[in-house]
Parts: sequence; C-alpha cells; structure tokens
Amino acid sequence: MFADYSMSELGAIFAMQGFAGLILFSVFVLMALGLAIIFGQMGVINMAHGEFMILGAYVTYLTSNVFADYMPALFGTYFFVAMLLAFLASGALGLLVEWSLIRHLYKRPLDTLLATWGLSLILQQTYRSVFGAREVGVSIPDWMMGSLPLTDLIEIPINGIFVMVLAVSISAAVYVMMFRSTWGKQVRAINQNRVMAGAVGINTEWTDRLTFGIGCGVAGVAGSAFTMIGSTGPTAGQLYIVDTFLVVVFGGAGSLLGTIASAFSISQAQSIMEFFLSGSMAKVLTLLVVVGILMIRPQGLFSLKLRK
Amino acid sequence: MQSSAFMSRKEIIGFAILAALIFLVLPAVLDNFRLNLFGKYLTYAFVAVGLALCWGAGGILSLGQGVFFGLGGYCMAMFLKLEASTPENTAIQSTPGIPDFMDWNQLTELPWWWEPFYSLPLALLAVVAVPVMFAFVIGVAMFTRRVGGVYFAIITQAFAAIMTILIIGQQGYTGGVNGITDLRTLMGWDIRTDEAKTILYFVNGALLFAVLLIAQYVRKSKLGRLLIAMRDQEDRVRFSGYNVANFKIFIFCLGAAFAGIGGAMFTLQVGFMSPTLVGIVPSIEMVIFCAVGGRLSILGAVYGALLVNWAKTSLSESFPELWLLGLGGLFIAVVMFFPNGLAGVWSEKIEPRLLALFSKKKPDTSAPDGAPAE
Amino acid sequence: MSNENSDNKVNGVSRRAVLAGGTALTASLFMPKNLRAQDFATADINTTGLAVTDDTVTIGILHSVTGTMAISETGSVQAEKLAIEQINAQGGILGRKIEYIQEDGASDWPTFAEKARKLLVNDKVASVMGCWTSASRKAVLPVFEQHNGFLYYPTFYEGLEQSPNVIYTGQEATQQIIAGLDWVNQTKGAKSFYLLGSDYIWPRTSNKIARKHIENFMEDCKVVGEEYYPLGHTQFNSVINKIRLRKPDVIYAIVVGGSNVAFYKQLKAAGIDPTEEGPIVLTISVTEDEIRGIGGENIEGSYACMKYFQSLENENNIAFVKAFKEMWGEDIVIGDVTQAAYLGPWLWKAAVEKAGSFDVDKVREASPGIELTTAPEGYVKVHENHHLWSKTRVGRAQADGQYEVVFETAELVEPDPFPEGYQ
Amino acid sequence: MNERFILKVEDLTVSFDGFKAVDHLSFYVEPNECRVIIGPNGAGKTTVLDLICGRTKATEGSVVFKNKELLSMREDQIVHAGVGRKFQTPSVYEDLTVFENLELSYPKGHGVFGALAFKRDEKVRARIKDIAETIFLADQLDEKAAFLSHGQKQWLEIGMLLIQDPQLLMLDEPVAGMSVAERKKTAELLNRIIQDRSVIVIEHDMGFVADIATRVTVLHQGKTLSEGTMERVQNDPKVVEVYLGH
Repeated sequence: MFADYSMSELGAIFAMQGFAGLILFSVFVLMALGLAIIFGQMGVINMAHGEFMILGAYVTYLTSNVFADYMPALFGTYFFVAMLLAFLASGALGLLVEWSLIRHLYKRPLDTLLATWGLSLILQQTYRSVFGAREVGVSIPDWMMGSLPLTDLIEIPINGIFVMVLAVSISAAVYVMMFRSTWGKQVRAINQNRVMAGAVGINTEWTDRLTFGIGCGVAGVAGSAFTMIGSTGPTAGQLYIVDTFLVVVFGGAGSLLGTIASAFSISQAQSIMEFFLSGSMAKVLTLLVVVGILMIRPQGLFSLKLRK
Repeated sequence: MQSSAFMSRKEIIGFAILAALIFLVLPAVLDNFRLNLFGKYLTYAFVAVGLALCWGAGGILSLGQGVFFGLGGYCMAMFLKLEASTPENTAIQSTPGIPDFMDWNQLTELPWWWEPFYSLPLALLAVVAVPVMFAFVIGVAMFTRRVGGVYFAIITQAFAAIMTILIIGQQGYTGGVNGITDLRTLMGWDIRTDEAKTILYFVNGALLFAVLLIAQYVRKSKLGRLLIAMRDQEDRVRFSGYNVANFKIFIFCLGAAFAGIGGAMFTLQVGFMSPTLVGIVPSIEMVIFCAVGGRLSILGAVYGALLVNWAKTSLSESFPELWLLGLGGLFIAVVMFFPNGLAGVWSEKIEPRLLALFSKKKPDTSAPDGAPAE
Repeated sequence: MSNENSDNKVNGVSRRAVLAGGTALTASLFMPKNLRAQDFATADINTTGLAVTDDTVTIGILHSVTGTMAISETGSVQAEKLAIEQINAQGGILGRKIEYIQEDGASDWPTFAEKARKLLVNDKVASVMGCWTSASRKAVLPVFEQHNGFLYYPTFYEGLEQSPNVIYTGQEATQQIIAGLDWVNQTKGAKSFYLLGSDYIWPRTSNKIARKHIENFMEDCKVVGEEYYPLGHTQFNSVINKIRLRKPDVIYAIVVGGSNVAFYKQLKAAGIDPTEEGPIVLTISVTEDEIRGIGGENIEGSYACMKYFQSLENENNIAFVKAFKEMWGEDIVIGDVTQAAYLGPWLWKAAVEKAGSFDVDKVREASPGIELTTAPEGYVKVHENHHLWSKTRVGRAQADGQYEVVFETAELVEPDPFPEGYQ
Repeated sequence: MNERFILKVEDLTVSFDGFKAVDHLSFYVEPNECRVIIGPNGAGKTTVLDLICGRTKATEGSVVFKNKELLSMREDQIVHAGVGRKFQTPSVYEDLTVFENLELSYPKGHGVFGALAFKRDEKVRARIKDIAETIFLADQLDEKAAFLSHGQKQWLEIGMLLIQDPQLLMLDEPVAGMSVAERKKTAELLNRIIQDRSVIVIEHDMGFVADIATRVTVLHQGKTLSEGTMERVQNDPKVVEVYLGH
C-alpha cells in the first residue's frame, strides 16, 4: 500500500491522519460533554440529546440568515453569536423539559429513556414542520472554510482547528464549572447523596434543573459547531445518539476525565481503522471493541472503586 | 391460603377475551387486507410479551430486541429465499440457483452458512436457536459481570446499531439494505395468496397463545416470583443462594426466543425481512408496545402492540405528517401518567367500576394504606 | 374501516398556478384531440374493477412524508401533484379527472409494502406513483406483481430489475455512469479514479459498473481505491487523507443523504477545492435538491452526471420550472428525480389513451413505445424493458446551487438494466 | 485439619483505592458460638461481613468455612455452603407476600429449571408456616411485605435466613431502628435461633450484646483492637479509649 510513496509524503499523510483523529476526538468530546453532565451527574438518560444538538444547528442557521439579510458586513463573525444563541436556546428548552418532564422521573431512570425518546420524536416532527423535511444549508463564513497549508504537503482544515479549539475551551469551561463553582459543588454533592445535600440546604430542585439546562446548552453549542462539518436536518440528531452514549458509558459515567479519555481512545481507534480498512467495517469493529471492553469492564475506563 | 394455581379465574377470563378477539372478532369484522395488517402487528406482540417478562418482571430493559426479531425473521427469510431461487426462477442470473442479490454482488456460490437453510426443520430450529444463542452470549458476558439497568440498555442498543451496519454492509450475504425480498412459497405453498395470509394469521395467533401460555407458566412459577424479587432486591436473592446471573440469562434468552418466533412469522406474513426491523428505532418502538400495554402484564403487551400499531397505521393514513407527534406524545403520556399502561388503567380504573356495577355490594377499595401499627 | 381517506384527496392548490402551468405546457404539448368522458363507457375502459367512475379515476401516491427519506421524496410528491393538476386542467384522462390517495411510506420498507397493498387491494387505484429507494421498491414489488398493480418509479437506480408492473422513469445505472466516465476521460484526460460511496446496493452496484467500464473499456485507466461508509456517516477526514495518498484524477462519489453534506463540507475544508486545480469530483448522487443542504459554495466546481438539470434551457423545461415554482414556491429547486417523477402521470396518461382503457394489462401492453415530446428533459421514449430512453448530461455545480450543463450525449441512451460485460 | 473452629478468618485485607478498610484481620469462630463484632463507625464491621459472604472481593487473606475457602466462591455458592447473611437495612421483596418471601428462601429449586419446576407442596407449606410462627408473622402470610412495619421486615428477613437453616448466621444490626417492644421480642427470637449454629452479630446496643455474646471482637480501623468475653473487653483500656469512653 505504501510502496510507491516517498518518506516525506508518507510523513505528511500520517501527520494529517493524526490530525483527522484529533478532529474526530474533538467532535466526540463536543457530542459527549453535554450528555456526560446529564447522564454522569444526574443519571438521566436523555435520548433527545441529538435533537438538542440539532436545535443548536437550526439556531445557527437562523442566525446566519439574519446576519446575511441585515448585517452582511458582520457575517464573518456571526458564528460566535450563533453559538451563544444556540446555548441559550437549547439550554432554555432543557430547563423547560426538566421542569415539565424529567423532574417527575428521577427515581425511574429507564423511564426517562422512554420519555425522552418520545420527546425526540416530537422535536423531530416540530423541526420538520417548521424548517421543512429537507436539510437546510448553513452558510459558513469564508474564513472558517478552507485549509491552512503547514508545509507543501500538509494541509490542516480550518474548521477542524475551530472544532478542536472549541472542544478544548468548552471542556475547560465545564471543568471549571464543575470543580470550581458553587453549582459544581452542589451538583457533585447531590450526585453523592441527594438527601444529605437537601438537608444541608442545597436547593436540589433548582440545581437539577440548572444541570440539565447546562447539559442541553452544551449540546446546542456542539450542534452549532457541527453545522461546519455535518448536515442540519430534522432527523440528523439520530445519527449521534449511539456514538454519544457509548463515549460517555465507555469513559465511566460520572467522570468528565473519563469521557474525554474515552472520546480520545474511540476516536483514535476509529480513525486508524478507517485508514486501513473500509469505512463500514471500521465502524463495526470500533463499536464491537468498545462493547467488548465494556463487557469485561462494565464500569468503564475511569471509575473509583467505592465501598458499598 | 396462597394459591399457586396456573391461572386465576380473572386471568382465565382475560385469556378468553383475548382469544375471542384474535380468533373470532378480528377475522369477522376485518377484510383480508386489514386482517393481514393485524397479523403483522401480532408478530410484534411476541417481542412485547418477551419484554414484559424481561423488563416488567425482571427489570432488564433491552433496547436490542429488534436484533432477535430480525435474526428469527432472517432465518425464515433465508429458507424462503432459497426455495424461491430455483435454477429455473433465476435462469437469467450469471449463476443461476443462488439468491438474486448474491448474483448482483458477484457471488458465484452459496456461502456455506446458507446451506443449512435448504432444510425447513433446520431453518425452523434456527429461528429460535440463533436468537437464543446470541442472547446467551450477550447475557453471559453482561450478567455474570453484573451489568444491568441503564448500561445494559445502552449496550444492547449498540448491538442493534452494529447489527444494522453489518447486515447493510455485507449485502452479498444478507441482501443489504433491501433485505431479503420476493419470498414466494413455503414448501410449494404460495404464501402470497389471500387464503394463505388468512391461514398464516391463525397460525400466528395460535403461536402467540402458545407463547403467552409459556409466559404465564413462567410468571406463575417460582422463577417468576424470583424475577420480581431480583428486580427489587437483587442482593437478597443472591444471598438466598441463587445465582442471579443464570436467571437473567434464562429470561433474556426466553425473550429472544419469543422475538425470533415473532420475526419468523413477520417474514411469512409480510413476505420479506429487512434491516429496518433490526435497528435502534424498531427496537425502542417494541419497548413502547410493551410499556403502553403495561410492562407488568403479558396480555397487556399484546394489546399494546395492537393498539400502538393500529394507531400508527390509521394516524399515518389520516394525518401523515402528524403521527410522529402522536407517537411521541403517547410515549410521554404513558411514562408520566400511566406507568402501568393499559393493564394498569384497566385494573385500577375500569375493573373496580365494572365490579361495582355488577355486584350490588359496595366495592371493597380499602387497600391497606400504610404499615400496620406495632 | 377502509374509507377514512377522503380527507387526503386534496385539491388545495391555487387555480392560477395550475392554469399557468397548464397553458404554458399546452403550447408545446402534442395534444390528443379533446377526449370526453361520455365517449368512453366506464364498463368498457375498466374491466377489472379499478377505482374509475364516470368522471374520476383514482391513483395512488406512495412516498415517505416522514422519516429520513422524507428529505428526498418531498420533491417527487410535489412533481407528481403538479403533473396531476396539469392533466386535470387539460380535461383529465379519457375525460376523467385524476384523484389521488396519498400514503406515507414513513421511510420504512414494511410500511411501504403495507401501504402498497392498501392502495391496490382496498382503494383499487388504477396506478401508483411512488417509491424512492430501491429497498422500498423491492418491498412493494411482490405486492404489485401479485395484485397486478402498475407503478411509476422515479429514481435513478442500480438496474438489475425489469418488472412487468413497473415503469422506471429514472435512469438505470449504465445510463447514468458510462457516458459521464467517457466524458471525463476524453475531455479532462482523467486516468485514475477513486470510487467512494455510501454502503448500500445502489452505490455498490454503480461503482461495480463504473469499475468494469474503467478497467475494461477505457484505455490506460485504473481504479485506485474503492470505499464505502455506513449511511449517515459524518466523518470523512480519514478517507480524504487516503484520497490524498492515492492522488486520483477523479473522485467518483456516490455518497447519499446527510453524509453528503458532511463529505463535501469536509472535502472543501481539507483544501480539495473542485474549482481549482486538483482532482475532479464527479458524482451521480447530488441533485439540486441535495445542494440546498450542502450549500452551493461547498460543492461549487464538482461535476454531476444526470439526465436532467433545472438549468436546462428548452421550452418544455422553462414552462415546467415556472409552473413548479408557482405551485410550490419561488425558492424551490428541482432535481433529476423530481423531473422523473413528473413524467410518471404523463407517461401513464399517454399509455391509457393509447390503450383506450385503464386496465393494467392493456396499459402495460401500450406502454413500450410511448413518447413524450413535452418532457422537461426533452424527448423521452419508453423502451421494451420498461425503462426510458433518455440523454445523459454532465453539469458543473455553481455557487448558487444550480448546475451549468457542460455536456450532453448527442443521442438518447438506450436503457440496459442487465448490462452484458458489467456483471 | 483443626476441627475446633468452624470459621477461620486469617490475614483478611481489602483496600479501596489504597484505603485499607480491613487490615490483616484474623479471628476464629467456634461451632455454636455467638460472636459479636463491635466498633466505632467506619471500623470495617460491615465490610468484614461483606468479605465473608462474597459481596466484596478481598485483596488478600483467607476465609475458611468448614475447611472450604470462601474467597474463591460465588455468593450463592457460599450460601449453599451454609452461610446466611442479613443486611443492615431490612431487605425483603416488597412486591411479594410474606409467604412468597419465605418460599423463595426455601432451600429447594435454586437452579433455573429447578425454579421452573418447583412445586408448592405440603412440606413447603408446613415449613413456611412453622417459620412464620417463629418470627411472629403467622397472621401476615398473605400480606405484601411492603405493608409490614420496620420491625416486622427485620423479622421476615431473619425468617428468610432461618428457613435455609445455615450453620453460620451473620446479622448486621438486627435491632437497629426498632421500638422497645420490638427489641425485646427480637432479643427473644435471636436467643432462640442462635442455638445449634454459629452466629456473627454486629451490634451497638451494649445491653443487647451482653445478653447474647459468647465472645466479642472490637474492631478499630480495620484491625482487631481487643477480643474476648464481654467483661474482658469492657475492661480493656484500649477499648475504653477509642470506643466506650467517648
């Protein structure tokens, strides 16, 4: 396979392939962070996670249209506004959903799975009624498309860099919120002992709502970012759900670090296998390996051994 | 004193009503086309009954039941496809005598693992055995390591995804995204005619009742009570000397066997099998059939499968663009307001009123409302 | 139970739109002399109990309105409704207005089979315009053959099929592939090809034909890679790197659905810009419909091989595009399949009038040889094998989402669903 | 082998991420002995029981019961070897009746197919009735366990152990959370059932301990602090310092 190529070409390809793996890693991190917060910290299985992402994508689409119509001069910067709006929109929907649905189901985790699946159907149909069955084309500012030639041979896609930067900054933000803010302390306290947390004066109800909202908001930002690399349509959210859950579960629920480590290992495995195998088989093998490891080590990669 | 009878009087009446519905009422009031549709819905009821045992009684939620349904259905379809692919029927192919999709994919001979499916007994055995073997492997791996609850649900869902990609990707062997289509005869008997479809409907109904009776037996056996005990206090069961994993594996395999039979009947009645019945979405829908019927009730599961599918068909006929909203709303409503589904509504709301109506005596509704005092 | 469908026999389209479309077309239509219903006794023209009355005839429309395929099938539904409205505005078929019952296949193949059975058995429709994916067609095919229905299937597809109960108004694979490959070889000097597709039967079969043609019929040409990704896959950076490694002259892409959007965006972001020097991107899976989702700026410069582009400049097409936009809105786009779907009702009308009967057997007998001079794509003709003779065209994607036609075959290409030497 | 001890715990250690909850612990239990384990919170009392019955896997050491090494056995195998365990919080099957709760513990039909074929014959009924009388629940046989009081649930769980007739019975705080009357009845019950078998009890109530204990082991930070009769332990200055003295 490599016989006809010079060393420098091979080096360049491998460098770019490594970079492709990193982009995939960032995509996985973005997908999974919101879910890691919701599932890991609250134990809620949100099957509508993909639909919250797509809401972010649609918000981005609307924002781009508004900018194109009313502020064409500022079009190059609309994406930042769109991400903020996506966070707010998905977050607000998250708060609403928590209030109307999730809070009644905390004691029945498998039922949240069913209810949120119902929610995802409703959201899909709503998107279809509002935006049409067809995918919408989101215009990306020119500066975000195209690639950055590092050497003669190595070219790095700019949107890939953008996704990576975003993944790092959102991870950092979530980390800070989780481990430095009062909210984070409260979330972790509730995760460990809900009754005690309530007893020491933490407003568990509001903290739950906020946690769910923030998780959904992060999903919205991810969806907004994915308009650069993927499609925006009513059913596009479904594509993400299996990968996302596997990343979170594989990392060990409750561990943000685990989620990131798991995103890294799955993305690298998939990206390497994709390079040497056909795409479909690479996907099947990746999923099988992940499921296989989970069978041997059900607690995931990172988890504390605790006294029962 | 405790009764351990196979069926209480109430349950006998319940079975009788369902039997009357399936064998008398539906065939009497429905035309051939609608009857065949209900036959299709009833194949999902097999899965739902299995889920009522696994999930309702045992607390094991599988989001991969479509895999077993599909495996059963594919086993049946492979037999029928081989029968339909006689050298005469496939004379225009470059390799006559093999299924058409293999020929399109440049296969020149039948893969070895298709060979057993020339035999009807082996194919029928495979309908049950293949899903069970699959469930056994998954069950042993997961339950002996005490993977349960949400994790089990997500991993089985991943299996549904893997299976779909595999079937679609290996289209030379499986028919790919099209599935295995154009099935015609079963041992020379044309399964596409109206008479055949009617007969298959009754066969399907009879099999469903066989499955229901097995499920009823399991529920009423000590194993049935153990399942409920495991769902509530797994550790206590373990420290009463039971190997909990074995029981979970058994019930998961039983559910898979039911699903496999349902899949085979689906293939026979609909005339093909395709990966769209294996994936994540159908697997979750099957859970919903069970939830709507009442996850604790095996009869409820049948009604759930009938009702949801009937609603889906008629909603999509009258309001094609709105049925997803209806279905989504149904999911949420069941979970939020009727966690015990139709069976719960029946036994909590309707039945007491009926009883009150029929017996002049005031109904005795004073359920014990708390722990008895010291 | 069977009669709750009257609701969806909709006629809610503005009269103006229909008339405008109708008159525009009349100018170019070869009109048979005005047929009146009383000239044809219902008993004579409908001997098999189809849904034909003294002044109406009912047909079925069977596409996905919901689910993942709704994205693609919407255009077909719109085109079929437009054609029906226009035919009705001209007086219908044998003096009978066409009514339709629309069913939703919900992107689910068993549902397609179920609905097809309902249309044929319960509603006794005279013909069905429907299906999009091969899987849905394969699912309904036994139903149509069993109940002797008649289906007009609009999508370009992999071939390897020829049913007496189906008229294929789209191209089979060779019609779409061979001329395009020859063109890119002869005018662009392309010698090496990287074949890429979504993982299912149409891309695989099409690539198989492409590979055979490249290796057996094109001098010095070779395939340097062939690769498939699961439907819905959204990460193409690895394959883009592989393409870089192999340096093909042509990237032959048959990616479909949401994956398409991801593929072209990532291709552009990776610096493979089809407007500049570098590999040529040639596709057979991206119509104007798909470009809306991808974004014109992301696919600009790529070539697509189709039989129809919205930008075709002939009278038929100008009238068709105008009528379509008046009916469905100014910002709508029309792709290859949409046009093929539009042909369905017209081809059926011509066949019924030639047969002088709605009976499926007579319509089938009359179908081969039916010509349409009014087709937006130009002149088409039904072949003995139930496919259409039509031209193959190559278009180059523009930033505005339209294709600029850069090549068209001089003659109609003969449909050949079982091509010798390509299997 | 030395037949003097029915249970030999030697060098038992378990660590959770470096924290040694039980630290090279050894103790020996004789047949028919009632051993009470006491110690401050976090001393590792419950963990010791968890280790013996297989709920927690030991890091090192050995637990030999009737010449069988328990550490390599599954929980249900340990039960079949003759070890019964009652949890701290009453764990009964709330959705089942008292009768069914006891029936599930009846030592027959423990395999999958055994359970399927299990028949509720006269012998089973008689035994269940017998046990129900012992645990003061003869009148509640058809009631769902969910409707029992806290104390009754504790009794039911004890009954579920009794029906298995274990040779080693391990009870984790059997009188915790009981009213005075219940406590008295429970003491009476325990005194009756600890005959003819070895028992390990974790308990805080010193009066109760003095009542039933043959020997007492005091745990502190996963290690034995003191061992012997109640009297001896009570007078051990080390014990007074860490436990009784505060």
